[in-house]
Amino acid sequence: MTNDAKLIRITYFVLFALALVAPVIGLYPVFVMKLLCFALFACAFNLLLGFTGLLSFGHAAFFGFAAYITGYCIKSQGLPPEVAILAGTLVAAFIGLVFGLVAIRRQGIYFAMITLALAQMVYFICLQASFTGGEDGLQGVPRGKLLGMLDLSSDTTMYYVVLAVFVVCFLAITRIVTSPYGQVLKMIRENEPRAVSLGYEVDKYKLLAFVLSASLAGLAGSLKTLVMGFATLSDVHWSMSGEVILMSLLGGVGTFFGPVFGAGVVIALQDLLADKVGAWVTVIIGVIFVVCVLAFRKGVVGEVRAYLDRRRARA
Amino acid sequence: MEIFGIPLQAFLGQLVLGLVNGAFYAMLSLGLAVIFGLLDIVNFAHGALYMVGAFAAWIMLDKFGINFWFALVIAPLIVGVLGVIIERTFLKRLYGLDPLYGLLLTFGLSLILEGVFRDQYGVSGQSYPVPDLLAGATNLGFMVLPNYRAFVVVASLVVCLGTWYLIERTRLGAYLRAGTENAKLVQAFGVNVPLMVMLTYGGGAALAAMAGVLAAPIIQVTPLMGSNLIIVVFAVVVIGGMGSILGSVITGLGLGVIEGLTRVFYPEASSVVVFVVMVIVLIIRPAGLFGKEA
Amino acid sequence: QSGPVKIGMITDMSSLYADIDGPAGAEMVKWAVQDFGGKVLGRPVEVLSADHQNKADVASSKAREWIDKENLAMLVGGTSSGTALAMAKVAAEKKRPFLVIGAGSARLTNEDCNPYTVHYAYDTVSLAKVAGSALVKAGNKSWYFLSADYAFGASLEADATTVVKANGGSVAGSVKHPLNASDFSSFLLQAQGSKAQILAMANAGGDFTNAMKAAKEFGITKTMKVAGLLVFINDVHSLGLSNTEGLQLADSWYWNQDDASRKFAKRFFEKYKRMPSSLQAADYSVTMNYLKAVQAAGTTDADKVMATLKGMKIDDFYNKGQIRASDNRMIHDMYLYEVKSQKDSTTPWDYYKLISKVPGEQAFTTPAESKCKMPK
Amino acid sequence: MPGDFILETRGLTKEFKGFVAVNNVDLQVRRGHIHALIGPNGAGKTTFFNLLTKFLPPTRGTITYLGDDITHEKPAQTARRGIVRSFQISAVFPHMTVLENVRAALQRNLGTSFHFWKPEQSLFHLHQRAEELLAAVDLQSFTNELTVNLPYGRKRALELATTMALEPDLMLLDEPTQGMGHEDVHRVTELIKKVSAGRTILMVEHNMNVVSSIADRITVLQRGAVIADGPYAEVSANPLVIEAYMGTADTQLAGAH
Amino acid sequence: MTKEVLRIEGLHAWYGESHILHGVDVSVNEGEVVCLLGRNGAGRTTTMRAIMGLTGSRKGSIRIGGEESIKMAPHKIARLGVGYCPEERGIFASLSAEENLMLPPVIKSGGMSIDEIYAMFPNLKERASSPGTRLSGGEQQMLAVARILRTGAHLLLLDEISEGLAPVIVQKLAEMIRTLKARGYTIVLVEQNFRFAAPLADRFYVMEHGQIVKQFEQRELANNMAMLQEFLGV
Ligand SMILES: Nc1ncnc2c1ncn2[C@@H]1O[C@H](COP(=O)(O)OP(=O)(O)OP(=O)(O)O)[C@@H](O)[C@H]1O
Ligand SMILES: Nc1ncnc2c1ncn2[C@@H]1O[C@H](COP(=O)(O)OP(=O)(O)OP(=O)(O)O)[C@@H](O)[C@H]1O
Ligand SMILES: [Mg+2]
Ligand SMILES: [Mg+2]
Repeated sequence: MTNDAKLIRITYFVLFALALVAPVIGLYPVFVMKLLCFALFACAFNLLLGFTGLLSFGHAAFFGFAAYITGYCIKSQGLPPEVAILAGTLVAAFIGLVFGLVAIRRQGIYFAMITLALAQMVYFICLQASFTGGEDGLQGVPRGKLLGMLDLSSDTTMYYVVLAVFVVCFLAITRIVTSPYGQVLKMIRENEPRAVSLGYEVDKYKLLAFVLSASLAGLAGSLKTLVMGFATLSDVHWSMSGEVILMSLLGGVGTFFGPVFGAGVVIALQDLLADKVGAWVTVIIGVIFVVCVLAFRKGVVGEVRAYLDRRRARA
Repeated sequence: MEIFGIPLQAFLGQLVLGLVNGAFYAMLSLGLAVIFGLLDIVNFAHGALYMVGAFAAWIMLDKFGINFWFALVIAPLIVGVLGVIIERTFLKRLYGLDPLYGLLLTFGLSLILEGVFRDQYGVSGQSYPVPDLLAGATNLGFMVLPNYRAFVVVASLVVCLGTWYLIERTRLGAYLRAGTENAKLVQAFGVNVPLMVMLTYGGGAALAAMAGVLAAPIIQVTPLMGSNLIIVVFAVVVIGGMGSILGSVITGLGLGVIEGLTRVFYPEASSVVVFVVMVIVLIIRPAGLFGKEA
Repeated sequence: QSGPVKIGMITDMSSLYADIDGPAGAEMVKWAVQDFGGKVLGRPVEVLSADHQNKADVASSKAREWIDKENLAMLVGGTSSGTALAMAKVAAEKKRPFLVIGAGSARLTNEDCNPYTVHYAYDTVSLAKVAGSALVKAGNKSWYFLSADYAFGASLEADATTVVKANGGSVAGSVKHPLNASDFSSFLLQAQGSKAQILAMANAGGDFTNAMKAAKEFGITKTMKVAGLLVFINDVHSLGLSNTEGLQLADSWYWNQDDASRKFAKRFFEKYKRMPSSLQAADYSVTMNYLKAVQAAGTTDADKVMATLKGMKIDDFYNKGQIRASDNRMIHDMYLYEVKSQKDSTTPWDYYKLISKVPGEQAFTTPAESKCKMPK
Repeated sequence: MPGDFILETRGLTKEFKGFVAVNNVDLQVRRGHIHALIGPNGAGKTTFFNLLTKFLPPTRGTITYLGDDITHEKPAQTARRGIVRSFQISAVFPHMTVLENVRAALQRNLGTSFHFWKPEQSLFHLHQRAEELLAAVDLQSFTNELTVNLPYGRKRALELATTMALEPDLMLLDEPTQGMGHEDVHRVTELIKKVSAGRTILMVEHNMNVVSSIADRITVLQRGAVIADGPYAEVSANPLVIEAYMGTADTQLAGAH
Repeated sequence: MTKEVLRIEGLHAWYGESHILHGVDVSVNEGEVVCLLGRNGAGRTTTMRAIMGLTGSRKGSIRIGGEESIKMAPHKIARLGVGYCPEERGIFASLSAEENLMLPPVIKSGGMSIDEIYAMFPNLKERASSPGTRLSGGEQQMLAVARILRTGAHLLLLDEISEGLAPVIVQKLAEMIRTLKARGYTIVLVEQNFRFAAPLADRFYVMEHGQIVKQFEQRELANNMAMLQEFLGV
């Protein structure tokens, strides 16, 4: 055990150190921030799919709506960034609660379809409501000053704030998964009827998982608005829900680091390929989907972990 | 005379138009329902296959001068074969796994198909003329209904009824229905179930393609025409009850009409009304209108 | 300063508007650079291009990245209002000239104007004014709008309504359709019920072509006259003359309008086997004029180039006019065309008949109407 | 006298689309008894258990537990009242360790199951009790093994340990010895006897050796209906039961040895 | 010389990860009725399913009428002339009784005609048009057996066909098996109900933990009763 744990710890440490010095070594901070926001989004999604066993096809609703709320709070209400982010997160949690109450009774494909339908309704609201700027979205959202003192308009400052939030959330997710509550989630995933017969009201636990996941997804969306300065319809579109699934699937559903890795790959691909191959981006993403489903369902990180497990089993 | 403050004329007109759209929903959801029933796969690629059907017709006309009527037969065949290839090379490997993988795989496939056609033909759309035989329109008194649209309704009803008959009244249909309940046992009776599954997927794809060919003269043929529609068609299938054939046909037509009427009362909501209906239905009847209780 | 002068073009390369601007538009920017000699102030000119996939977020992050990482000197903005408004925000923040071609929203030089954003080609106001006033004056007093249900459609409808009313016409009603609607029949049925003379389509791209096709099919073109408020020659081409014959539309340029244009069009046709849209012509023109301004200013410094550019008389095959200092609106002539019938069309892509030419002062927002308060 | 009965059903009926799986069953389980439910395959025993634990809603009838009507409660509520079941098809959490399986049950009474901010360490004090329970079913040497890797009989034993962890008043065991080898059967029988002290057990069991040796009372179901009810000696002599379940009188009865 | 219709050697079978059969050897001659005995979970059903190719994976050798079928797909195996009546009956809810009856395709000539079948099970004729799962348990069981008689299969695998049935129906099934045997069918029976199987079978195999632990003939039955009690608890 200790060997692998050590390896994992070292890997995390190296990655964290790398993240700390990223702006110094010339990585474009806005890109890394964007990546971190999506990584957080994917981690939040994975909390639901990977650690509770529910596939939501509507997570863009939380991400996108929170993005709008944050943009609106800052732009139209002139609220400070920390309040705006909190507002976005809370609203996402609330939508998560509503979605959850409707969808949680169903499983598998039905659950996916219902979340998709509900998310379509949120999309519709964002398209129609006056505060979202319709097709144009909210543009030019200023970053403002964090807690009235820290000027976020500098990319470097913003970067460390985002990094801090990400690390805290990542640790929070690991904590949730291993907490007493996380143990119950694991039971539900493994054998739901048994969990029920032990006296756990599984729907309530699932609902909480859904709300937690929605809140974190919302937080990711809010942060993204702050980083990029806009919230648009593509944040709430169903293809965004598809993208976050891809990120988790690619990295490894049910692993901690998988979604981060998956988000990194997807965002980097989109960034690098978009100009070079045009419409082929879609094709490439499609191919990744197909290959993931056919060849490595556990995802990259998942396969690595499985390999380590096998090696350990042999040793 | 007015109904809910709408002139009767307009009301009837919207009803008829709703039926036309419903005809497409019905044809597409029919194929989805059959595929879901037998393969336990939510075929996200259905919209893409519909698009490929429309493009096949357009390419045939544009490059080879093959007219609509031949296209109506050939395009579904081509796409059916494409479906067979997809089933053999990809879906086959997913049987027995969580159905969610099927959903994700076909989602990937639809991205691929869409991307390829986007690269080839752009997105602005190609125009396909209404076949001469059906040009013109008929005055129904309350509205002028283009002959071609009337044809679409009739054609789709014929196809739906034909499929329904095939499945409910023939031997092959009995295999299919039995196969949805217990495919292994049917195979143990000596029925070549893998072949049947393959042909079912091919058939579902062909149905989607036929809907695509029928749609081509009405709307612009674009690589995105399927992805815009597929989410709605999913909703139709879920409302009708996954895997229920008759359910999806009736629901398809019904939702077409509801959507049409929404366009009169509150046009902005027309693109979301289907989802509202879906949520309401699922709260009241979790298995869908015609679905069997789990 | 040394090193290459980098100019960027961000437009829709793969989505809805890829044909009217897209990769060919980016190529026009390169042509202009080539024709200028490939160098300015002794430094090579490098053209970057990117696809925003019609997403405002992609556009603005790309613009930000280029300015931050590549020290971009100037940005050309392609199609779609949402992306252009997003990029304008970045341009203002980072202080770089942003020359808008493909986007329609007049907000770029009105409510949302800024010192670095130039609106170079058409805008919604001019479309409304040109198509609207001519039609109303020709006796088509009563109008019905079919509008795309998003910001662009709404502002196009609003602008046109103002024009129609100002000219003594009236609006019988309007119906909004969702973006990317595939089925227009029921909206058209409502339009037909209105008994208005003009059916004005305040939408674009695929929505316009689908609606037009359905209008023809339902025989609406027989009882109403259709006005396309934003129609490009590519739309007409893909619909075919049989579906569009008699359609009146406004545009800033047509390939067959004079010798210089035909020359440009011929060169374009040789490469792309189709005729250029007005946007592609404008892409060429704007780049050429920007390079001239840099040459004249003797620097790439944004403020100095902007000042020079605004002071220049612009006169080329695309247009003749000047960028208005108060709001950075390029003032040039606009045209009202009518689509020819099949039998009047003699050569390939011979689609338009000129109805009238509207001078720039009348076509665009007047200083009196302007809501632009240039931030300092 | 109702106080004597811990569980009572009245007219309990379950229909599946016209098919009556449980038919008008009046069952009374006396406190402290080991009560066996037997009957041919498809008689409705599992369905009856499902009704008691609320996995299925009854079509008709009532269920009373300690004088309270619990017919319309949710499964988890019933479980928290102290009615806990084991499953016919083994019910464990396969990718958790043996220890974690038992801890999953112990954890419930802690009241921290919604505490998503607490570390896993807050559960570690349960390990001692979990190990005691595992020792009781002879699983102490498997504590940190992943449950999937256990042989079948061991899984059943684990399931029993998990069930006991909940300190149930009424245990419902669906074929606890199914799939076990001889010694396992013996051990589990002894175990059931041991844990029955101070609680009530209702069990479905096909193995007549087990039934005859530990059951205080037996109810026989056939086609959803009760055809006999009483102590083993009485029931096993009932010709109806012999006919429906145990086979004709000329075959030696299983309980004999 | 009697012809060997089914020969199983060293058969292993798995459901996913779990290894259920550990080398089963069975041989059945033409016209014989062979019974597999064993307690619940011994692996008898799994043996039947493995013969049909319905388990997750399998290894070893299964010869049907001399042809090796271990690598064949289930429908090919069925076409060698095997009729399978599963433990859970497998009546299709969305098909009427008659459709259920007509479902299995005819694979060889020499099957019974519909009239013969209805003569054997008059109840089925009465209920022909009602949905399959509306039939009573006994009728469903008859239907499950009846539908494999039509197909011309001469090797029948019958899994717990007496399960949950009233004794009179069990009696009827016993008669039916005798009739079938008289007509030259070869039958493999899996039975919990020893009283039902004992007089019918020519030979018995006893299974335990996925292996054959004992094999004996009808005439040795009496000598083996003690052992059976030990293994089956009967
Ligand atoms: N969900 C269901 N839908 C329809 N019928 C069902 C359902 N569940 C059980 N049945 C039927 O109800 C009857 C009783 O089933 P049950 O599982 O309770 O039997 P059992 O007595 O537990 O049998 P066994 O000894 O085989 O476990 C069976 O005929 C079964 O087919
Ligand atoms: N689908 C399956 N997946 C995993 N294990 C299974 C599956 N089906 C059966 N088993 C296991 O295989 C073993 C043998 O089962 P099988 O059904 O062959 O027994 P059987 O002798 O027919 O007993 P009976 O029918 O009386 O229960 C049992 O331990 C059972 O739990
Ligand atoms: Mg049972
Ligand atoms: Mg069995």
